[in-house]
Order: sequence, then structure tokens, then C-alpha cells
Amino acid sequence: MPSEIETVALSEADVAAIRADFPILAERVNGHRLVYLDSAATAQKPEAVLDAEREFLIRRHAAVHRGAHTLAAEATEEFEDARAAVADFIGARADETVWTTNATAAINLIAYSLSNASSSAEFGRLALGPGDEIVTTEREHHANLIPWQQLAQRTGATLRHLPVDDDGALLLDELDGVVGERTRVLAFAHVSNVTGTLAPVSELVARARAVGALVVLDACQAVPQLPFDVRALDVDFAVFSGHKLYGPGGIGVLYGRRELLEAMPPFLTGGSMITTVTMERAEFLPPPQRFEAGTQPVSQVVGLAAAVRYLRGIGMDRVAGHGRGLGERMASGLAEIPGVRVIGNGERVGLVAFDLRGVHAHDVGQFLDDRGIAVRVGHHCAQPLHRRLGLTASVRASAAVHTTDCEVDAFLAAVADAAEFFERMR
Amino acid sequence: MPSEIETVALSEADVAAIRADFPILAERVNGHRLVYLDSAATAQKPEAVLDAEREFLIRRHAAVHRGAHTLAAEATEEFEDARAAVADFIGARADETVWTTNATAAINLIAYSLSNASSSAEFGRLALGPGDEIVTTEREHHANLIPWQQLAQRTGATLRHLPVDDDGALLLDELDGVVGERTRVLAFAHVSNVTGTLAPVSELVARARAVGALVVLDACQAVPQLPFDVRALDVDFAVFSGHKLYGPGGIGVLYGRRELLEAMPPFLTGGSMITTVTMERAEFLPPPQRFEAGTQPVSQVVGLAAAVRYLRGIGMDRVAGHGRGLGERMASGLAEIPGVRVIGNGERVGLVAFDLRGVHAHDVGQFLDDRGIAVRVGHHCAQPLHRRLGLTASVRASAAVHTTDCEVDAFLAAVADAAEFFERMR
Amino acid sequence: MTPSSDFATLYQELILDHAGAGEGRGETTGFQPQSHQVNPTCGDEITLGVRLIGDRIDEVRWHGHGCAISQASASLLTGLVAGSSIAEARELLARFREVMRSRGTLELDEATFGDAVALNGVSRYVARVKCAMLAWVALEDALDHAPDA
Amino acid sequence: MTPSSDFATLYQELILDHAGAGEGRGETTGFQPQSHQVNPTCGDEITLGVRLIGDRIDEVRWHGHGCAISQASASLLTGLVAGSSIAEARELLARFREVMRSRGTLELDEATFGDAVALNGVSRYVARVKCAMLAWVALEDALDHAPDA
Ligand SMILES: Cc1ncc(COP(=O)(O)O)c(C=O)c1O
Ligand SMILES: Cc1ncc(COP(=O)(O)O)c(C=O)c1O
Repeated sequence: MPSEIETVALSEADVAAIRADFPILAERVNGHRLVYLDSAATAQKPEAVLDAEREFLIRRHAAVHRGAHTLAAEATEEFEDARAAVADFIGARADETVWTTNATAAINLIAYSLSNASSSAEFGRLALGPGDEIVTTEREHHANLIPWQQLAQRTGATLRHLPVDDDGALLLDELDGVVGERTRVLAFAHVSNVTGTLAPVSELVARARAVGALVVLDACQAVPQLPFDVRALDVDFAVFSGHKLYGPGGIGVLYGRRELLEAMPPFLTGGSMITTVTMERAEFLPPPQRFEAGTQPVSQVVGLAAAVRYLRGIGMDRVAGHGRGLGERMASGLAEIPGVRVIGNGERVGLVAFDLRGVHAHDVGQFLDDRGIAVRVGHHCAQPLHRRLGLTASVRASAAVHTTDCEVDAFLAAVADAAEFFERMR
Repeated sequence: MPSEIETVALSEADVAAIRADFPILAERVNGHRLVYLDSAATAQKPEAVLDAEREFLIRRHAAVHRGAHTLAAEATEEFEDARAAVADFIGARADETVWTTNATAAINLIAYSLSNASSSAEFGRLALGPGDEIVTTEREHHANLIPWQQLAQRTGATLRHLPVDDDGALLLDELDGVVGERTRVLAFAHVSNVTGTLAPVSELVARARAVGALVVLDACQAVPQLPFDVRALDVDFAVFSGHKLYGPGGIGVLYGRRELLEAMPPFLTGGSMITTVTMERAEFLPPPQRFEAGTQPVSQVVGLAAAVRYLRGIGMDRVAGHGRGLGERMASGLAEIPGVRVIGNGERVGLVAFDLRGVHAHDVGQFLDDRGIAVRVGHHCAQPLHRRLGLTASVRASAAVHTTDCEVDAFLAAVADAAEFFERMR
Repeated sequence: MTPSSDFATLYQELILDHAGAGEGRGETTGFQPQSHQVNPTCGDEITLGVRLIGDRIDEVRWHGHGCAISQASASLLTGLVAGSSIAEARELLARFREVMRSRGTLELDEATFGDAVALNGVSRYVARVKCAMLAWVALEDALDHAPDA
Repeated sequence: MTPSSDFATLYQELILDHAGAGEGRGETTGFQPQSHQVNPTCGDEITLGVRLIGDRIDEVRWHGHGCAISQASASLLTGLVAGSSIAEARELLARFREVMRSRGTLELDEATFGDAVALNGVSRYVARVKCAMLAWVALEDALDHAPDA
């Protein structure tokens, strides 16, 4: 629960120093200094990340786990050191930390591996079939929904979901009815990318444990905003994307409990994940290599490790405190603007989505953009939640370590002005 | 056929100018100037690629196809312009050009999409099942073998292969026997990553056309070395990796004929590839978006477009001429060293693998590395071919646009010295 | 702070009025051919139906939800194509698309497009072109499915 | 050009001799427990069998193919563990691994490891540590499958 997380705020001077690390913040958009409130879509990169990648590429770049020459050996070391750093950042072991392209690819990896298990003698333990149930929630990102629909379609298992209330909060009362003895997988987001609020992780995990279901935690919006520890959360899998964690694009993480990863068949196949290959069959390496087919995005891994170091330098308790403060400022400021409906209630990270009555999100977004304020408009890849809330689209503002109170105030003023401007349409 | 490709050589001055574009070439390894002959594993990046990525990241970075704010709109434009540039580079249309993580992921995409077709009413046209045959060759990279083994396992189809002769050349005499009426897919490498020689693409394609099989061309080693045109080659699919094309890691390309891509079900599912999503089901966008789930690696796409521009600036006819010259110099030089067996015969790109009788590839590689010469040792992800040639490992030297005759000569001298040094062990 | 002049052009009074009034907005039952289109970025939808008399468009009706640009565009389209032949409508459509995709380099001419020239500002906003096009794509798709097509 | 001193240390005469001679190389039929190990990077393989008398290693035999480092390491291992108890062999193994993984910061001591100290140079070559470890990993795996284990 959010209130259990000890947080500390960042001072104005801290934030000013942090801002200097993000070159893009000097950009001007439509004549205004860029106010980037779309970090939940993709975070901007501190110079430390850009430099780490470039430094690697101009001095040590080589393919890893394949070469014996000096560059290749050094690159392999750096690659594995980066894995250890990222694993440590989330409380995992290095051999439980698998590189993927992004969170989407990580969830697909789990879902495809489970259906591959269903057609394999060797890995049959994790097989799914008719009668088995997969449970997700009504407020998931499409990345944590469609792969499970497809898995159900491939295996004959049934997909069910935990519904939400009118505020987009999970209906815990329904938990025992939805998650039961047939449930094999329970997949949900730690922090919703629409409401910005936290799921009751411990209750959900306890129920999954009680019925022997695997827990898949979509940690995309949690890892950049909160101290995060897979052991403390006691989940079986957790996924997140590097590009939302101030790291490069094209790199994501799948955490999986060691014994589970070992029991899972591969997903993508190809080079660097095998021991012996004949024309007829292949034998696979243990995890994490089993799941890392093909040439790995080494500079991105190095960049992600730099991002993690950068956040450690600030301290995740302070990152969380800063985000929480901004989230509250945005939510309470919005609530005061006539016609605004803030989506979601309760403690939140630095993310808030809202609807302005009678005005389409696109139009609000365009008004804000005219002042250099970048927010996200649309369904944020969560159509079912929007439908449930009676909306097709909303406006989402999401903060980062470099976001200031001042920027939030400019955002709030702009929303108020937009409300006035579009008054005639309502 | 190689001899049909018009090529022009690069002058010494050209190469000197090119070398200045690659910062890593100034590095020293074990006291020697780095001689990087491992470009077939992963190519080094010219400054233009590094700069394009950084410039994007510090000025315009945003998520694409999701946002309406200025940065997002500009990033989306740049992303699609890059697609058009890369498509044009290979003679494809932009809407036939799908971004993937690398070639491995691209081949897996095809293979999984085909098995998804097999369990889908909507996309059943491409379904595979028992009685159907998939054909690959004995000289494929594991990335173009194991995904087909797995597809066969998932669908009940049979995997067959075209064998090679003692030199690793495809046995065309066997073609009609292996590729027949039951063949649904014929997958092969344009240029072998071990022999460096070209497959007889037109003969293979003609046979596939005659029996109605789909052609999947693994163009990983071809696109960086030869003028490449999917229409001229008349293949159904072609795949390659950006990191071998002087571009960033984490980005690859799948070319697919438009009508095929349209007939294929998605592989990875999640955000940005749908139109309408309910808790029960999802409707998918047309290609290429259908196959691009999740946040895309935008800076890498921008970097790959810069790489393609860089190569265009040199001219692919000259790149090919340079590579061919270096390949011949390496192969003929090696052939003169007692105990050396060059793998593969015939015209080749700038890539040659060899065996030094009685000395393990690792030991040769270490000797070369001691002089700063980076080559690849091992089975190069082609165990079946090595087994067929009576080897477990070989040494592979692969050249790039920045490779000089001088470097090749240093390499040849080092191999000769290694042969002498390890003489006692033979 | 007042909006920039670009913004003011994009959201000029005519646009806001049309978005509000929504000429042609209503039930499409009985209108054939029809088309349903979705903007995948935001989930905006339109169902647009055409009543043909011979190869002439008698009336257009549509419903759905979307931003001011998309609603205004649907509204303006309705008035513009009513009474025109299929061929004429296709010509309008082709030109409209061309201008919208021109990134601000082309303009709709008032003689042909009347009030719809108020949409000229959109072509500078690449991310919004899809909004303005939504109704037009629906019209195109509907006409593609017309009995004689 | 002569090799660097680092290289000369890595490939010192003792290593080349052992790689060539290959103490213990031979058929492993009848040797139990056995283990088969593969180095995935290069496809090098070893099959190593142990003949136990009680909890004492009577003899080690192996065959396979690999680089000079891996062959020399197998050869040196053979002499080193013959006659030792399983527990002693495990201790050697643990120390050997520690040194090999030390990136040049630790050394095998001659009193315990004898000629095998010739492998000290390997620990500086991260990419080659797996080569030196191959036979040892096979020994470990074999001992893990010993009847009493
Ligand atoms: C011929 C060939 N095919 C496929 C691959 C796989 O490429 P990647 O590892 O970038 O996916 C490679 C290189 O590793 C290759 O040389
Ligand atoms: C909660 C949540 N899950 C999953 C994703 C998918 O992440 P990606 O697009 O990086 O794969 C996102 C972000 O887009 C997200 O916010």
C-alpha cells in the first residue's frame, strides 16, 4: 500500500540540479519552454544515460556471449554487470533477470512460453488447457490483456477479469469469486497507467498464493516511481520497460522466479540460447540465456544500467516522494476546475488522468500543446477501462523526477483556460 | 549470382575518409591499433548514426503513434520517414516494412504468425499442419533453423533441409527432391555467415514458385554487403538486423509482401496494434502496425535510417566492390598458409572462415587478439554446417567498409605466425 | 494567456460552431451504404451513412464521438457533398486528403469547399490530420461499398 | 612479431605440452559417474568419467575436443585429483573456480596445485575462463551424480 512506502521529498534545488541533466528540457515548443508531462508514455533521458551508451559504442562495442576477442569479452562483462545492477535495483538475482525488448515483449514471452509448455513433453508442468483460467483486470493496459486473450485462444483456457468500480478501483469484493481453484495466472498492473493509483498487491498476491496461481505483475508505471522489490512483493513475474525508467528504448526486463524460469520452455529461438543444435532439434541453455535469442541490444542494456545508477543517485524514496507530491498537486488542482472529473481516487504516483466535461481530450491536449505542455490524450491503451468509466478518451499528465511545482501550476492554469475557451462547446 | 552484381572498388583515400567516421577504430587493444574483423557479428557505428540518435533523443524524443503533442507528432513523422528510407533502401514499400528487434525476432515473427494462423479461423489461409513441409538448409544460422523446428513441432508439419557439399555449398541437385508439392515455406540465407558465399537465390526462388511455397530470405549478411532489392529477388519475406548494417542494436527489419502481411495474424500483441479492444477480444490494425506491439525503439529506427543514408552516401555498388576485394584477398592469402583450410568456394563477400589444422579456433583467435585483431571463433551459430564439414569451430574474419588491405595483410601475417607458434601442437 | 494565432486558426469560430451544431448528426438506420471508422490513437469513432439516388448523394448522416476537429469536419462534409454525384464527391475527397496531408503547403479553395476552408489550419498539425480525415475516410469506404461500385 | 608476455604466459610450454599430451584422455566406458559438458560459445565438448573406490577418486578419464586451454586444464585436473577424496576434490574445485573468476587478482598456489599453476594466466582472460573450467564443471557434475552423493 502506498502509505507504507517511506518517502522523502526532493527540494527545489535538487530538482533544479536534476533538470540540468536532461538536455531536452531546454527545448522550446510553440514558443514556450517544453513542459513534458508525458513521462508515463516514455521518459526523457538524462545525459548520463546518453553518455554511457555513446561511450560504450565508441570504445567497447561488440557482440556478447559469442566472441573471444578483447572487445567481445569486455562487452560481455559489461553486459552482465549491467544485468546484476538492474537485478539488484529490483531486489532480484541476476539469473532471474531476462532482457526483453519492452514490457509488451516480456508479457508476450510469458504467455507464449506457457502455450509452448502446453505442446511440450519436456516442459509440460506449466501447461494450460480447457478448464484452466487466466485472470486479469478491467483496468489493464492492452499489453497486459491481449496477450492473455491470445493465450486463452491458443490453449482453450478461459480468460476472466476482476472488474473495477466507477472510479477505476479494483473491486476486491469480487476477488474470491473471480480468482479460484481453476486460476492458473493472475496478471495485473502494480500502478494503473490511467488512474495512477496502486493495486492492493498484497491482497491479490495472497489470493493467488491461496489458489496456487502464478502472479504476473505489470510494473511499468511502478518501477520508475516507487522503491520496488520483487521479493517483498512476492510476485512470480514482474515486467517493465527501460524507456519509461529514463533508459533507452528497445530494452525491457522480465523478472521471473528462478525455478519458474527453469521450468519454462523458450519463446524466441535462435543463436546464443542453445547448447547443441542438430538439423532435427536443439537443446537450450538455462535462463536467462534461454530467453535471449539473437544478438542482444548491448548498448541499451548499458544505458539502462546507467539509468538505474542515476535513479539510485537520487534515491528511490525521494523519487517516490517527489512523484507523490506532484501527483497530489495535479489531482487536487484539477478537482477545483469546473467541469473536470479526475479519474481514480486514493494515493497516487505522479500521474493523473481526467475528463473535461463536453470537451474532447484531443482538443484539451491541443490547447495545452499550444503552450508547450505535452500531455497524453486518448485511451492510453486501456479501452476497456475507459469504456467502463463512460469515456472514450481522457487527458493524462504524468510527472518525472525533473518535473517542478511550477510546471504543474502552468499545466493547471492551462487546463482552466482550456475549460473556459471550449465553454461554448459544452 | 554474384558475378551479375556490378561493383566498383573504393580507393584508398575513400577508405581513409570512411575510417575517420568510425571513432572506435582509434582504440588500442593489447597495445595494438584495433583491427576489427568481426563486422559480420555486429558492425561498428559511424558517427553519423550515433549523432542522429543523440540528436533525436535530446531534441525530439517521444512515443510515436500515440501522442498528439508536438514532440510526439514530430517523432511519429521522423519514425515513418525512417521507415520509408529503409524500405526504399531494399526496394520495398513502407507498408511492407515491419520493425522488429533483430533478424531473429523477425524470423520468429513469421514462424509464430504461421502457427497462430493455424489456430485461427480469420487467418486460416496460411495455416500449416501435418503433411505440410518446411524446408531450410544445412548451412543456416540457428536463427533460421530453430524457429522452423519449433514451428514444425507446434503445427505437426515436417521440417526438411537442403544438404550441402563438402565445401558448404548448397546441393542444387537435391532441390527438386527436397522442395516439392508439400513444401509451404523455403527459408535460406542469401549469404552464408560461415562461408561468405551467395546462395543461388534465383534457382531456389524459381523452385519455390513452381510448388507454391513461400520464400523467407535471411538477408543478414547480404544487406550490409550487396545492393539489395526485394522485388528483383522476388522473395516473399526478407529479414535483417540493423546492428550488422552499421545501425543501432535492438532494431531489425522484416520485409513481407503486402498481401501476405495482410493475410497474417499478429504475433506480439499489446498497445498500438489494435483498433478496438474489449475484455473479450481485440481487432487489429493493418500491417505494419499489426506487427509492432508496444512502444517502438524510435531512436534506433532513426539511427538505422541514418545508417542507410550513410551507406547510400558511399554507394552500395562500391560497398560491395570493396567487400568482394577484401574477401578475395583474405581467402587467397589464407589458402597460401600451410595447414589452413578455407571454408567455402566461389565468389564471396568480405567474409571468410577457416580451419587451421590441429589448432583450435579459440587458440588462433587468442593469438590474433594479442595483436589487436578481432575475429570470431566458434561455430558462428551454425553447428549443423560445422558438423557437416567435420569441424566444431572455425575462425571467421569479416570485413566492413572501413577495412583496409593493410589490415587484411596484418591479419594474414598473424595467422601465418599463429600456425608457426602452435606448430608443436599439431 | 491567449492562444497563439495558429491555435486560433485551428479552432476558429466556424469550427467550434460546426463541432457543436453537427450538421448531419443523427441516426443512420436506413442509410446505405454505411461505414464505421475508428481512430486507433484515441478510440474516436464515426458511423457514416449515405442515401444515394442513382449515382447522386441525396443525404449524409453520421454519429459517433470525437474531437472538435473531427466533428466539425463531419459536419462540413455533410453540407458539402449533399447533392453531388459520387464522382464529384470522390474528387472532393481526393483534394481534401491531398491538402490535409500537405503539411501546410496546400490550401482548400473557397469556391469548391466553402466553409470547409476553415479546416485549412489542420494540415499543419500532422497528429490531427487523422481527426479531420475520419469522416472523409468513412465516406470513401461507404462509397466503395455502394451497390454499383 | 613475437607474442606479448601475457600471451606467452597464457600459452606457456607447460600448457601446450599438456594440451598435446592430454593426461587421462581416453575412452570413458565403464567410468561412473560421468558427465558431458558443452561450451555453448564454441561448441567444445568434454565427456569426463570418474572411477571411485569408496569416496576416493581412483582415476579420471575424459575425451572431447577443445582449445589448448581446455585440453591442458583437463589434463592437469586428471593428475591433480587422482587419489584424492571426493571432499578434497571439491575443495580443489572451489578454489580453482574462485581463482579463475578472480580476473587476475588471485593465484593458484603451487603447493596445492602443482603444474596446474600454469593456468593462472587464464583468469585475466574472462572469455577463456569457461575453457579452463570445462573439465572442472564436468568433474563437479559427475561427483554430484556419484552413488552416495
Ligand atoms: C545469416 C544470419 N542470420 C541470422 C542472424 C541473426 O541475427 P541477430 O542475432 O541480429 O538476430 C545472423 C547473425 O547473427 C546471421 O549472420
Ligand atoms: C501499465 C503499462 N503496461 C504496459 C505498458 C507497455 O509498455 P511498452 O509499450 O513499453 O511495452 C505500458 C506503457 O505503455 C504501461 O503503462
